[in-house]
Amino acid sequence: MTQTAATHLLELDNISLSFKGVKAVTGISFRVAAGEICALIGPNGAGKSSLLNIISGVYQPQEGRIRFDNRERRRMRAHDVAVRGVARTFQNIALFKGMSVLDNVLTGRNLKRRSTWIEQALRLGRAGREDDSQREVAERVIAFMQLQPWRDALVGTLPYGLQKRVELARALAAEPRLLLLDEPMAGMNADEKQQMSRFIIDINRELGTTVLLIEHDIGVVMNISDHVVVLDYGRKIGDGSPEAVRKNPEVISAYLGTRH
Amino acid sequence: MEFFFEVLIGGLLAGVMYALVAIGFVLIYKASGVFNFAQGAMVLFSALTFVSLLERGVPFWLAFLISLAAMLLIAVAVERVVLRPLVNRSPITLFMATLGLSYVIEGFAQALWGAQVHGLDLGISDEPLELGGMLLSQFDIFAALTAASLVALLSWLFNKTRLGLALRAVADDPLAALAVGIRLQRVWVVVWTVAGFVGLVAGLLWGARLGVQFSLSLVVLKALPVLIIGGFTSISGAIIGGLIIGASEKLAEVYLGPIIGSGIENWFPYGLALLFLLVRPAGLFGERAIERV
Amino acid sequence: MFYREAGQFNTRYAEDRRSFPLRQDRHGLAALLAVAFVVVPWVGNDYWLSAILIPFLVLSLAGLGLNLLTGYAGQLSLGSAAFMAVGAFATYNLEVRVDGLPLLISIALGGLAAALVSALFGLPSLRIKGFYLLVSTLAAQFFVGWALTRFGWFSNNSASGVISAPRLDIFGVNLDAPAGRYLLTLTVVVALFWLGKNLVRSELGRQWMAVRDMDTAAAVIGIPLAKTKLLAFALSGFYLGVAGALWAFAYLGTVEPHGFDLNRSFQILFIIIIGGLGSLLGNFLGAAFIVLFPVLLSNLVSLLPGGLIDAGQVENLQKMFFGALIILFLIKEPEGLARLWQRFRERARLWPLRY
Amino acid sequence: MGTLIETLDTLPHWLHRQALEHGTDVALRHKHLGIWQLRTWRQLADEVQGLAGALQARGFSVGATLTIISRPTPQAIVAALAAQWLGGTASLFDPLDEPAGQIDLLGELQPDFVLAQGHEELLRLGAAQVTPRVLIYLDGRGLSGSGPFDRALDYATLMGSKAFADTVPLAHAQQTAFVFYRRSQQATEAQRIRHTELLQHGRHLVQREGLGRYEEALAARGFASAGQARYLLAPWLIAGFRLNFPENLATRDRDRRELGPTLVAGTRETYERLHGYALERLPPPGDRARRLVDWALAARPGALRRFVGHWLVRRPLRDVLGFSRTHAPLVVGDALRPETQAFFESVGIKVRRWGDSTEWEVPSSSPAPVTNGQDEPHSQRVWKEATT
Repeated sequence: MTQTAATHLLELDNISLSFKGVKAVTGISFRVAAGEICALIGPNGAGKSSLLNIISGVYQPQEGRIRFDNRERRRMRAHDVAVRGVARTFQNIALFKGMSVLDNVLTGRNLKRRSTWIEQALRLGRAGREDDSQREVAERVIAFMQLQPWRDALVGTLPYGLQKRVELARALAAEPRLLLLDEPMAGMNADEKQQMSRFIIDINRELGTTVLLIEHDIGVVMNISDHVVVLDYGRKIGDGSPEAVRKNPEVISAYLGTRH
Repeated sequence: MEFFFEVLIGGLLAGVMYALVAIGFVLIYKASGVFNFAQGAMVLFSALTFVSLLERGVPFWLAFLISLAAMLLIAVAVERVVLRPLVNRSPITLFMATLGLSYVIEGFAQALWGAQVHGLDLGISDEPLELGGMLLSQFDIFAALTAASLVALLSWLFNKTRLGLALRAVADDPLAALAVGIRLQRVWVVVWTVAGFVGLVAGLLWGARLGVQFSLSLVVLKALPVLIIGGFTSISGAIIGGLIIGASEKLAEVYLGPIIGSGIENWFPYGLALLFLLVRPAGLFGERAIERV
Repeated sequence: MFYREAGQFNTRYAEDRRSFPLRQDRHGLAALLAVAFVVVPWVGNDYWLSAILIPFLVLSLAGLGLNLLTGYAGQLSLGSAAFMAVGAFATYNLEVRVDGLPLLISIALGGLAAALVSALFGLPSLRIKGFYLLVSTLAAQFFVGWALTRFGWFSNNSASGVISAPRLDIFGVNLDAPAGRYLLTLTVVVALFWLGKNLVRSELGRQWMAVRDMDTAAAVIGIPLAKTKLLAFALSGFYLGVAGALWAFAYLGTVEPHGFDLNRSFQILFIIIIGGLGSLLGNFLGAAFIVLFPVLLSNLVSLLPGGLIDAGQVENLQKMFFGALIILFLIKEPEGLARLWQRFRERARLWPLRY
Repeated sequence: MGTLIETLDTLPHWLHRQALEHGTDVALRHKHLGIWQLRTWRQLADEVQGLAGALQARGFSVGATLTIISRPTPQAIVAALAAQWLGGTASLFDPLDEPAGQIDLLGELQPDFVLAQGHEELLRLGAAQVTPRVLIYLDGRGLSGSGPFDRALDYATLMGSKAFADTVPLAHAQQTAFVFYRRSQQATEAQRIRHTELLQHGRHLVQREGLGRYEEALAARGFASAGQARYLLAPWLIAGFRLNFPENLATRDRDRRELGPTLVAGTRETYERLHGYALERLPPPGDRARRLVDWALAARPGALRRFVGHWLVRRPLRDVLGFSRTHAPLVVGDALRPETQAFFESVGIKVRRWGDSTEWEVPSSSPAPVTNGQDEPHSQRVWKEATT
């Protein structure tokens, strides 16, 4: 276990979750290696989002163990998960609509703050210096995601594609070790998808962030991911390299067959 | 011991009144997801209209019908002026709107009928009745019976009629309801009218008790804890909640009052409701939604 | 079009963070403060000072208190008046029972007491949301009112819980005259708004708005919901408490618990709805409206030919008008008067271009 | 001082002097990470020497050419000056030019020393099958893992290695400072500009426009053109004012307004874009507000109209366009279209033209006018066979 632990950032062991008796996921186990882009695919209602919610601590699994960065957990609140270095985006954008792009990105940094609210309110000591340093990091994220023109715009007023990008920026601002993306390209046109996959690849390559993403567009998935896990009706039916998965007959029948 | 039961029964009967007001809430909340703070104002307005008509020599039933018509008008107006423009806004916004609405209705009621207290006699004598060695007010019993029949009527309305079907459809899933061609607006108007009707009945019973006056609109403040305990979406919950509140506040007044001080009944229900919330956030009968993200 | 922005650029983040990045705004504010502090006390007559300006300032402060909780942190409350009452009575008791405690200190401590009570009634917000929270705040409203009348100790055993202002002395200067009370109020209000501005622009402010806009996401990015909400309640309570103390002593002079009943809470809620949720300026606009509108209305009525509307009806008219106005604002301009001003300002900055 | 003048006949010498005499004054500003980041003349000179050192160490010598494919950035300026510092030539390419032609050009030229902005530009080099001896990039975004560029050097790391060049510039007056290339149907045209020529035009502009140390100039676009070299870079080094770079193309209009440049040395495109920008954003024709605007902007207004118009329309309009501090609005190269010229004049901005347009149009055009008739010709063209 130790030598896999070294290479695997995230390990799910026999995870099960059900709402009011309805099973969302049953006995899912897989591993995400450090530094890879892992795609989680499957038909609607396959339990992908539930799984992401479990990993990010929004839901608590009834069974199973999650091992992140060699620390095992059964139950953990969203906050603790964030502290451990997991950030995510949501299927239907969960931005803070009443705030500017910059402020949204800054909230992504909240765990890096050290000064107390009193220091900030009275503008004492380190608060100011900290504001500077946090702002600079936020600005770097904004530059990385090429959002400068919209820095001061209220996110509520931005077009869908941009909001998706801002949400990714907010997650990125936390300097996560594991980044969970729930359908980052849903409802985007070809160019936007192209651009978004570019961003995801850059995040993975330039910043060395491990990425676990849910995506429906098989083309995109096969292009950008090193590793694909296929779910169907809450069960894992495929796990391996894109090529291997593409050949897996069960996957073809259950997923590709139904969708293409 | 008998004293205890008298207090208890008295409380329960008072609770019936709360329940009546709460039912109005539940109807509107189910149908339009609006937490209608103006329910109290509607009680006041309907009762005030009714008595004022009586005082002007209008026969009982006619006055009743006219008041009902007035409530229908209010329902139509509310749907046009408040609900429609605010459709799919946040519940909090809608709540604050009904807060404004209650001001309008109260102001209007008093501007129209004046602010003085009107006595109301429904012709039910209020001399106590001896039942199993306990003294019970006839009026309270009458009130209880009225409430019971009202509830029966409502449950028939909602379980047996097409309207009821539509209402439940809307309550479950407004979009789907729209899809199958249910006219939301119409349902809303009907529901607000029915709520107005319930309010009228409640108003008359209260009014006959305490006189028809501004304080009627304050029963809304009692209805809130009732709803918390019974759940926002369940009529039977509203009734049971009402009974619990009524009974407990009376008992508390009688037994706790001497210890921590009298007059606790205007905050005790809230304390109780809070306790409930911490134990059972969705109330006794309300269903809790799973948060989707 | 009054702006001349060319050449106003920032080379440090600190400059970019200033509350008023534009020079013209800073000058305008300075001028306004100068007028408020120097000119008004001289020219203002007693009626304007003590019947209009002082309540306006105090209500603005109370509005800010509720706005922090409702407008920024998104927690609806109907208990504002209760926390004002706590502030007022706590200050009163400190003044009465502790000898030689400076007025400002006892006001601050009064605010602190209100903060504690507010945080206490905020505890349920950790488990419940939305309307359910109304129960908690209404409980505060009724319980506090009851306790203050019920137990004579709070009002130093005065009849029916009436308390009256101590001598308003600061550094030996007596402030009982209208001008003095006005200056006291103004100073406190200005100081607390400065603090408030810092608060809502600080990390805490962002966390409040995050919780308001999307609490699940807030939790997922590591914002501690419990702490954030409780701080919102506490700070809101502090502001309301101080406002309550000023209301009692700088404005009314004597006050009883009923002075802080549910209607007061509604009044403050209306201030922020009309003025603008989540805006600092909005509190002033809303308060100004609430204070001036009745005066205006009664004057208008008196202009009408006698007997057309009798005095008794004016109150009802007022009520209906306020109610209608609330609905109107919620429909047409949910962000209140502040948003109108903001839009005008944006247009002015871009004029004659449209965007 | 008098002795200095003799040696002050190249751009690098002027840079050197500014650094010596006004080391702590602001030379460059760049809107980056949300604020305007400063470079003093001292820092600028050091950076130039640093890069020059790095280039020298990699075999860049007198007479060599450094090809710069970049949007206007401080680094691009530094690179140009560094090349000239070593007695070399800077050849500027604008990444916004259409790729195909640029790729052909690069393919023909096969430059030895290249500084490219980033991934995009490197891809163009790849497409042109250019294999430079030294290849430097500014922005490493997206390069990791992509094979062909593993030899490319990161500008930042390059500056990290403190290999300073000689502290005095090797450039001399008759060397070519800049070379620009463009393709016309049948041929590739080159245009070489010597230091003397640049400085002459620069000085001329500085005198005529009375430019001082406190001008603010914005270098937004049209960077890779001789006009900019003559009428922006040279004057900047001579007068020692401040050159400012917007955050990026999308934000340049906001940035211009923030900055409020006092000197605008734009091309025809610059002004016509601005004109369009204003027209598009003004109230729609027929609108009441629009009538007010038109009324105020009418030619030859009376006293009242001038006063009211100034406060209600002209002043604010000038401000939103970022011209309220501008006293030297210049168009370099082609003249403005009459309506554009008229528009700016109606707002109170009298755009003055510099540089003879014929110089840019046809290959056989005469050079720009000069104050004294020495060292003709200023620019000669080198013809190459088109290889298409």
